[in-house]
Amino acid sequence: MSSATSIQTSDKPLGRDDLARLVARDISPGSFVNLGIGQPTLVSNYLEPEQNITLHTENGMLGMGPEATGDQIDGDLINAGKIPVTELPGASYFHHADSFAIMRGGHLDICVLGAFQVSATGDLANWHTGAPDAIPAVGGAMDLATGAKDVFVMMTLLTREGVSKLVESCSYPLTGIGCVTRVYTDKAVFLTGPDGVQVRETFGCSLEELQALVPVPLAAASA
Amino acid sequence: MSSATSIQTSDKPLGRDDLARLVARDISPGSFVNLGIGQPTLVSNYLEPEQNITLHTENGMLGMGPEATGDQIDGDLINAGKIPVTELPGASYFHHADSFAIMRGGHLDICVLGAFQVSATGDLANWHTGAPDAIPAVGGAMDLATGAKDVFVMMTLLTREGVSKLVESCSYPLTGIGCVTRVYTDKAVFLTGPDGVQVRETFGCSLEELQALVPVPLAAASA
Amino acid sequence: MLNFVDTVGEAVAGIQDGSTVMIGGFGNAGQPFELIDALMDCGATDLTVVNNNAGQGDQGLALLIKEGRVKKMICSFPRQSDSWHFDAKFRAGEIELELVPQGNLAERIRAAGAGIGGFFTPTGYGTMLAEGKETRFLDGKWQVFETPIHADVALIKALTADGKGNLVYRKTARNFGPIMAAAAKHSIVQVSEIVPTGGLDPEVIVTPGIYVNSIVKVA
Amino acid sequence: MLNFVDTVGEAVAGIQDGSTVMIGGFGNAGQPFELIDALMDCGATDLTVVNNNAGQGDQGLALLIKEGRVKKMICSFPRQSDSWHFDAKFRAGEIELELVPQGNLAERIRAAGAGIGGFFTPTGYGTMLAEGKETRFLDGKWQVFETPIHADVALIKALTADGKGNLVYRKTARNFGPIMAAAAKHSIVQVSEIVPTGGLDPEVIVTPGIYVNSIVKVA
Repeated sequence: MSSATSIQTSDKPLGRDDLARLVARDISPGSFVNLGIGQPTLVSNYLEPEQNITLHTENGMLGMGPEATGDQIDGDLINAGKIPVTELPGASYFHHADSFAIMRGGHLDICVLGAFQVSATGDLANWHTGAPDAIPAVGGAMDLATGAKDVFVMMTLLTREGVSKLVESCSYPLTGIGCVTRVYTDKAVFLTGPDGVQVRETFGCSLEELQALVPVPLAAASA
Repeated sequence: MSSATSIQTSDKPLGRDDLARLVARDISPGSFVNLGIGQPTLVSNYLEPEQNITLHTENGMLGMGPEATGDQIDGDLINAGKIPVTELPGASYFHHADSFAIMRGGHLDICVLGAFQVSATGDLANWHTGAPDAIPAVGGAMDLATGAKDVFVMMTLLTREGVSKLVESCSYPLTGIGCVTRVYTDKAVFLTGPDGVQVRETFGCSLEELQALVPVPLAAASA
Repeated sequence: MLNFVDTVGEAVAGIQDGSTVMIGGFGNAGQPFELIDALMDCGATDLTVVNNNAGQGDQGLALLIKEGRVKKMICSFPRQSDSWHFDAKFRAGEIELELVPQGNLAERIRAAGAGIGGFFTPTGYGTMLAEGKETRFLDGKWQVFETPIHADVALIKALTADGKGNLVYRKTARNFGPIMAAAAKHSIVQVSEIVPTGGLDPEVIVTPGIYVNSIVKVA
Repeated sequence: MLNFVDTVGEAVAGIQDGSTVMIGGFGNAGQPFELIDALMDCGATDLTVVNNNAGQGDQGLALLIKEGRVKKMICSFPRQSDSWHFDAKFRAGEIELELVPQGNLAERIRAAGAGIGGFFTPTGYGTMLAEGKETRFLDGKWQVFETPIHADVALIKALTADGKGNLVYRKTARNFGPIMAAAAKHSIVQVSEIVPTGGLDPEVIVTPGIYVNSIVKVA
């Protein structure tokens, strides 16, 4: 059994929901987790109650529940994306400095973020395209990237133009250095770190086919 | 009318209670105040309800009431001197970092402290005699000295040996530099600051008699 | 000194031209809309505004910006789908922007209230938001030196105040209120309800009255 | 990971020789007496202890010190009328003392929990407690550089825990508990009562369960 075949776990690329389901399954029971705006938010749909995951939202809450609907909507209860959410039993509220102390003090087990680019050594670029006319906005991205014990990225592997977002070195302005530990994409799950990139599994392609798309050396992760 | 006679406001030195009454009267209505351990605690006996003074205790409370007696005694409700106290309506509790943020952030209007020595420019020495075998203990003294908007000292002017505690320069280890604004003693009230010492009033002595006791140049305060 | 005032106009009357004004809220939660409208009406200009965002839609802070009353924004997330007034002023070079990671914004505001002269944080190290800042290797990480953000005035929304000015908030509307109240020289708070002194449990007070200067009840 | 354990002995069983142990409490208020007794019984030695004081009378921390289990105290107020065990060890040169102004103690503990690598404070400037420390002129004042105090373990007393490990405290017994829970790698909490998840109002929780590892109910 070659490593190329043994790590392909799906015969086609994963859709956003399948990828969210995979991330959700990879989160250890009892973890405290922050899900970034956008694609990472989908992960909450696939967390099982028996995992006992506590969701943090940086605008001042632990124990965030699903998106609010109908009569549940309360303008004073929103997530970091400013979307009305609900409160689970055992929730708590705190002010912004206390909320970011949770992130910055290294207390979150995992944050899941979107990205423009991730480098082979885990540098993250997800807040600024660097375009000269762009109005920058950073929010809590740098605090999450630097503070969480593990930073998972969810993104498509390729841009619309077919260029790999997993790169040797980020060309976009950085969010954090060496912070990303895993990259979940439609085509593969990558483990990043100081020793380079390992591929945990591929979806709809072999390791060799994946390597053809990505400009950094890939190795199959040791199981 | 000479300044020497005009500033003598009592024909004898003030006792501890009279001095505490005077300090209490000098606290502006609505002030937030921290009273140090020992003699300063007496001030609380003379605060009038219409002054609307809020007392802070550094172990985590605003709105501290009088010492607890009888059934009021509750081991979870003590002051910085570890004496059981009571809670007034409108009190609040907070943790130690939040409590010291109140002090260190400059939010207390006045703290009243005891002292071993005060210098002409308002340096304070009140935590350590400097004796070689002394076991030092500082508590919140340095935070109060540095943080409160006004630092009042209450002390006897002379040591038991008859030496002035108001000095040109402190010989004991310092608590804070240039922090004391007023010194209430049994013989006089002094205003200290970068421009030297002014005497607001004397008790049982003239300004000239006071000057004979104190090794720093004194001037009558302009009314 | 604590004052209860009858109108938001009285509450903001003392705000001077050139002031630094902190405004609470994250999104609409905790935004003191009525106080912002009163600030608009009172005419104060040349303001530095500290807020998480830089105004949304055609109301509140966005209007202040549109009318040219804000010379500088200190915020973490100015660009939003409906931040068109800020966007226009920024592109025209008519407003200054200090962009701050949200945790640094919160911690710098907290530092101002707590009497901290500056602190080192790993957040932002190696990024363009730390360019030119002092760095130091501490606790096994490169960290960036950040300084407190002080303000003349804070505009805050809370749920309930008691007669001593103690405040409680509601859910995620708490956000920046407590730290801004401590960081500003003068805190102005709009509340939904005022209860007599003793009407709030001392264990649950979030902002002690020592941080509050003016309170106005809004309908 | 949160665990509810049945005895204080189980709660402290993992504490290693050489650990830094934070112990909550100010005077008797908030002192986790039962956990300290269990620490005594478990035999861990060569400890660095962080507490406001250095033991009182012949119980708790004072006994740990008497038995030679504490190599270093980090505290603000060791000398008390009944601190005879500490006094004796200190005079004999058998215990190290890091004396810290109480506000620096609190802020340094808070910094550890909040991921701050160090900060400048005016407290202590020009005094012997700042000797040898870096100083800097900031915000119009000379300030001293102080570093975080991290710990392996915190022993804390709270009033009530829920099933998620959220805590509330009682009156001035709150003191160091919340900041020590955040600063230590492993927080062990003794409570008077455990209520089901949902039994504490989310608005009044002081220590969120994320900071809590072991909970034991004591009678």
